Amino acid sequence: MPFDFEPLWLSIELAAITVAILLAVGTPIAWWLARTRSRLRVAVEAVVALPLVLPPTVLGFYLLLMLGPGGPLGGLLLSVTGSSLTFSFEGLVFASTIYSLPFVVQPVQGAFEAVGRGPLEAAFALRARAFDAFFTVVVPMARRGFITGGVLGFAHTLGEFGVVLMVGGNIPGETRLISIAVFEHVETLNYPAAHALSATLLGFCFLVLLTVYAVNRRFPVHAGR
Amino acid sequence: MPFDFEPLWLSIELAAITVAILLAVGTPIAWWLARTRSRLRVAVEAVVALPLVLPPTVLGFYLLLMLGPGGPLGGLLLSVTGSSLTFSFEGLVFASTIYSLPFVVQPVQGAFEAVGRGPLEAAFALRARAFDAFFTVVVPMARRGFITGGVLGFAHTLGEFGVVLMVGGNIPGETRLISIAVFEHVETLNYPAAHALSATLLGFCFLVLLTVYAVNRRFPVHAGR
Amino acid sequence: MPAAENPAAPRLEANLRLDRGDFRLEASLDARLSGVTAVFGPSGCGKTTLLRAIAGLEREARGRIAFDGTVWQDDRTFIPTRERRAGLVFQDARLFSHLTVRGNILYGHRRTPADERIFQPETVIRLMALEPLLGRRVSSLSGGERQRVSFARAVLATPRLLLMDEPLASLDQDRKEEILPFIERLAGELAIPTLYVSHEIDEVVRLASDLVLVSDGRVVASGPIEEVSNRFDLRSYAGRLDAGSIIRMRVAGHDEETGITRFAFAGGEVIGPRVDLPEGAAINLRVRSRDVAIALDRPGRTSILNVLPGRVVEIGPNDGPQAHVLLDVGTALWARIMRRSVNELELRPGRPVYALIKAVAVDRRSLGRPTAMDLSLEERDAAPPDGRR
Amino acid sequence: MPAAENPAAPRLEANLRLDRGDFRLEASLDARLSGVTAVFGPSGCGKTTLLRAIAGLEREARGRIAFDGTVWQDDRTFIPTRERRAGLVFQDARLFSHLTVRGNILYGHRRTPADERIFQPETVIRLMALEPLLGRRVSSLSGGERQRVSFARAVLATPRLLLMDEPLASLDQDRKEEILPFIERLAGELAIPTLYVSHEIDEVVRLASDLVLVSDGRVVASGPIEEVSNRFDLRSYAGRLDAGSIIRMRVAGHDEETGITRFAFAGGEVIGPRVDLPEGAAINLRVRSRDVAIALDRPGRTSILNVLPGRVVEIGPNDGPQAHVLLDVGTALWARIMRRSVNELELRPGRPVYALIKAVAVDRRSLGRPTAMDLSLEERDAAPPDGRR
Amino acid sequence: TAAAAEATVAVATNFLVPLRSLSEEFAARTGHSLRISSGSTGQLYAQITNGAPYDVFLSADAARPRRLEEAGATLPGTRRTYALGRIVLWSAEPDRVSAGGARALRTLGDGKIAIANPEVAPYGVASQEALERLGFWEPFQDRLVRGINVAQVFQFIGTGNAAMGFIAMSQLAGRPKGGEGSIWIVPPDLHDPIRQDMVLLERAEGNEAAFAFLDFLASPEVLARIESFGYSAPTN
Ligand SMILES: Nc1ncnc2c1ncn2[C@@H]1O[C@H](COP(=O)(O)OP(=O)(O)OP(=O)(O)O)[C@@H](O)[C@H]1O
Ligand SMILES: Nc1ncnc2c1ncn2[C@@H]1O[C@H](COP(=O)(O)OP(=O)(O)OP(=O)(O)O)[C@@H](O)[C@H]1O
Ligand SMILES: [Mg+2]
Ligand SMILES: [Mg+2]
Repeated sequence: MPFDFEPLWLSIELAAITVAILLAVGTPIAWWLARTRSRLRVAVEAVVALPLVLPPTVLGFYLLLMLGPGGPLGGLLLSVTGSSLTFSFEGLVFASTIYSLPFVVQPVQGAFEAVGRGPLEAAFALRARAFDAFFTVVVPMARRGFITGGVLGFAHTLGEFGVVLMVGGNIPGETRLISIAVFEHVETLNYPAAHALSATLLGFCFLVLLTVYAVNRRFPVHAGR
Repeated sequence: MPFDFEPLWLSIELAAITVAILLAVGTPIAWWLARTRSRLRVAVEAVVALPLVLPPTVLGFYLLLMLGPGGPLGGLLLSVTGSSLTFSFEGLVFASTIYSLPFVVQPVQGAFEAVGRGPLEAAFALRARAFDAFFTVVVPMARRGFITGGVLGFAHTLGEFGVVLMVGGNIPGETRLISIAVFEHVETLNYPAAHALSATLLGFCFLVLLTVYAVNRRFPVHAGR
Repeated sequence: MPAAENPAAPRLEANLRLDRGDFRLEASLDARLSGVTAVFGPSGCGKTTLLRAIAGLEREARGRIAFDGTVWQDDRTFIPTRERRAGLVFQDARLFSHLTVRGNILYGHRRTPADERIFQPETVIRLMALEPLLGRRVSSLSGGERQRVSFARAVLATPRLLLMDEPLASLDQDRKEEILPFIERLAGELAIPTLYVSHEIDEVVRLASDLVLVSDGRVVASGPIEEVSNRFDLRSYAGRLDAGSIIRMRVAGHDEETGITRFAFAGGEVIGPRVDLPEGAAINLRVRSRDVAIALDRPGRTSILNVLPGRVVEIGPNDGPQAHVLLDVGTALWARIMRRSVNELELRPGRPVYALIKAVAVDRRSLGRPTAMDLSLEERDAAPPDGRR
Repeated sequence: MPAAENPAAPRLEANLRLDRGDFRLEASLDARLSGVTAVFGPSGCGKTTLLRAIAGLEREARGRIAFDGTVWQDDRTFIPTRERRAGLVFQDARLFSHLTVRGNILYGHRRTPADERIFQPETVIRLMALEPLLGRRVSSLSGGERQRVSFARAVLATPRLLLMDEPLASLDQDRKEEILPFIERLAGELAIPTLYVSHEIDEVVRLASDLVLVSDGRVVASGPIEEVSNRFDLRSYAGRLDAGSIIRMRVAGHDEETGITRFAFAGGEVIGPRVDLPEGAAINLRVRSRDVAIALDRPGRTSILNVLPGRVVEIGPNDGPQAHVLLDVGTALWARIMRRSVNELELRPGRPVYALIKAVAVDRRSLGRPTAMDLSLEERDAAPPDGRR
Repeated sequence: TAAAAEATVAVATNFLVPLRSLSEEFAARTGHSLRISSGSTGQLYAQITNGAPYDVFLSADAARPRRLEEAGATLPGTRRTYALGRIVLWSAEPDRVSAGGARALRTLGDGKIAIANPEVAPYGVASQEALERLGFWEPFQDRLVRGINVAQVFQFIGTGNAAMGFIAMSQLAGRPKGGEGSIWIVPPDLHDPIRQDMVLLERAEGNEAAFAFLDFLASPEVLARIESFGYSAPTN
């Protein structure tokens, strides 16, 4: 069998898109959690962490229920867009987003809390608008949290397998990810192929991580003294 | 079938022990990563994140290979202790520790970096020994990172099942965890039982998380102004 | 000219209330701000909180703030900080740790429309001696360097009101001497009114025309500095703040050889160390009351170069062993002497006396020596629309 | 007594070198430390770095440090900070944000063996007026409150050498007046030598017996403060540091009615504001050179209560329009007057003159007014072995 | 006779429910007891080759017990087929597939059809064969979703995400209301037999319970029970 790159690219695409969405969705949640004094905060924090607790296949099962044509979200989507999310790449993105949310929200929230209000106030006094100040001051100062969150989210999406199998249906070229391919090789006792794929995956991720950390290292956020 | 609490307790026990070990093992790693100027740092950071990338069952497979009587580590253990780690509770602990390591190391490292050297120096000047200063100053100030890491590690260990199924072998009373039990119920189409178990798991975790966050909230680490 | 007497100066009205645990800020202030208004009060009395509330950083503050005819805050309104254009120099610098010194300095400048900008970054950088630091990470700066960056950063955003919280606390005297005239000009000629928190009596007296006295969360007095600092009922608040007398004079002439400048005022002339001003220029001079001695006879050959004839106007109420004596020497002049001398010399209102002032004790009060600042004013009109590099 | 003259005082030898980007610390210091030694120099000259290196916080510093006979650091040795027992008051407070004020204050105290403790926490807390803050989170403290906590924290760890980096920068005058005598006693009677960084000339002059002048990473001079600050070759470094003359006197008597104390010294008596010391007590008085006027004739009826006959010893080299004149009035006394007066009065070495000093200008220099500190010393022996609550 | 013994049985998940129910009978009849571990066949195989403490292996296929035997990890002569799997075409909609065969499959339209992954699951292989023999394998390629096993296929269909699919008959048999929706039982000639084999592992040497269980599963009453769970009885 020639080495099949498609699942790898698909996985990388999924992980990249998921991380992008996670950062977009997780950042406001993390910001709210870091800033609010609402009593709801504690509950929301707990809810965000919950997807982690369910075994992936079980979470996948619930997502299947929710996203299916009979489910609350799936039914809505079906009537609006004509198709539900299951067995599609978009569905995988949705599922991965839910599943990896805590990995992004929590480190980012921690970083926001460490930054505190001070820099934001300084930026306001220097005429920055809220968004401007957020992106030019808070985000760069909380960079470590974004990197941690992004790395955990990315790696986890690459490695995740139970949920995506369930929601995606293992359709080659659409929802057949590298994690599923590796799993198949292991199941069918095709160990050499499994080793090769795993090594590729690990090597690729190692390089990505190495780059991320090396770049981060050149801009230490905090005073070393 | 009467509600079987054994897998739940076993899971909680596993998660608690794993988190304890993760904190014990992950803290020095995180500290080293946060402080070192070694070039190795970037590589170690990447390696720590790697277990995440492999699908759990595949990671489980590799752990099995490594820990089995024919594997490098398992063979060694066998000759020393008379038993390898696989298919035992201890093996699960080992596997979960490997698998959840990045969840603990990364947030804790981020928190250490945010604390910086200042407080440590102040403590030294106030006659604190290195360990004393670390535990009475650095650790409390990095508390948010420990909580994030502990919660992610705990929840993930509770929910994880690919690795533990592979390494543990689903032996009742020893390695049969709640995630595996839920998985089994789903696999055997026993949905009511799966729902009930999942709800129990979620409810329990929600309470745990709520408590953790509520307690944390009463001691905000950083100045709000 | 103290702001209170200047009807063109912008008016700041603040009626604020804020609770913070045991501490309550309940400040009422209605002042015309021109030049520097010092905010003075003991540690923990609420100065920082007051400034923050004025800047709009204390959302929980209740009450009303209006500045220069615009309501910044009342029951319904809350103008956010950036629109108040209140520049803040924080007590703890608060530099952006992810930016270099240059990035910090230009942060506000870049967000200021070109036509509102007053300074070229180069000017302020030169004045604050920040050139060698521009590319540095802020974490490597010393305490004083941080303060300078923080100050430059605030000024380059061209605020309408400058709120400074002990901006010079960790600067050495020489550096202060460079920066103080700059602050004076900001406030004076460029009409950027400034609220200035400081514990440094010298700084306060030198810079401020007006004074806001804060105690325990309340504004206990505000007004021209000489008035507030000499009000006997405020002694317990103003504490050791010895403003002395501020006297408006003209430069009457220089004696290059001896390095002396003669100043003319209603009551005659005074001699002091040379100032770099043309003849005829107006200047405020300060004479501290501790530096004024009183004699009944004109003294003979002494090094005391200023001997001003006049008479006693008033003798302050009992203030321990020392007495504050108000003299009229053509202008009002305060003297602080031992009460024993009051008795020995039989001082009482109306008594003719001589005021003795050493020439080295004559401080020019504003219009400091020429600095990079003078350049900046010339550049103002010639400034290109964008100061970015 | 300046440390340099006190052979029992511990000796600090430091020969340090440290590179930090463009900045190089290359400091050589060999001084006997007793009492307070001020570290003075412009912003960014390396004062903080020097203190940190002495405390053992700069691992990269090369060279040798020895204190009181113990080598703290050389090519082979590196004694860690805690064993040096160098107490640090950081420029930026560095309070432990997870602890309350009480937790911060007691942190070092709890780690100090009971038999080494000098103070009861209660004493220091009372002196710093920290009682109302004890239960508070440090994030809610004002700038000055932070400094007080930081100071109390360092002192309660009973250091052998106290390193203070602008510890009073954001404190108001009254609070300073409370704390300064405390620092004096720490350094003086309790023999905890102190290196004290400050930009406040008044503070430096008041507290310090010795002075270390730092410029651009190098120690350019060190020695007794009067000597260093009056060395004409150091004018460019010492800048506006006007130490004046420090004169050792005895309390000769009090005049309760007028609130005056008479002080006796070799040249006669001087009058100043009342001090709370018994007759016969020794005290250092400071007279700033700017407060000393010179007359050829004894003046008549004036408020200048101190007229000391003497003669001119020396006239300093040209220093702009002002001149420093050293007088002998039974003790050395510096006067700063206009050069013009030098000419007019035809002053030259040997000429008999009168020195005129206003009584209000006589500063007691050490041994401040009684504070909570006095209690602490009584408590010292009676202290229970453990101050925990 | 002999003292009660215990055997650890590793069972492919699709036979877990029948086994649980049979184990009670086994205990009642022989006095021995079973400890049951379940997992996917591939997983159990990997575990066994790495020293898992199982006595009996109930696989979902024939290949892996054979490979274990070839590797000498089993007790000789203990490998046999304990059940034959049956597949059914199932839809959650009433009547949709009752017509059976090509007519049923043609109603798929734009919907998805779910099968177990032929790469890993014997039931998936059978499903593929059935589709091929009915001539729908190629045309359905773009509408095919693959579950990791039949349990997942069941979920795809049960939740309405897939219009129909091939599941194991045993799945419907195990459910109290097995008749909901519509089914078509795929005739055995449309696919090769799904042989589920078992074998005693080396570790069972001398374990009376394991041998007793081997005999127990071959007894006619038990074979009848196995059929009632939705399998065919092995013919060997
Ligand atoms: N990484 C670096 N690169 C270049 N210069 C540095 C670096 N780190 C520190 N410095 C410089 O070292 C000098 C000494 O700093 P230090 O904090 O000791 O000064 P200081 O005398 O305490 O000043 P201040 O009175 O302002 O607190 C400063 O000029 C600072 O800019
Ligand atoms: N949460 C709180 N609970 C009780 N008191 C508080 C709280 N937060 C702030 N304070 C008090 O409010 C007072 C005002 O603080 P602020 O920072 O305005 O003082 P300040 O006048 O600027 O003092 P400094 O000169 O020392 O900086 C302080 O006494 C402070 O302790
Ligand atoms: Mg303040
Ligand atoms: Mg410093």
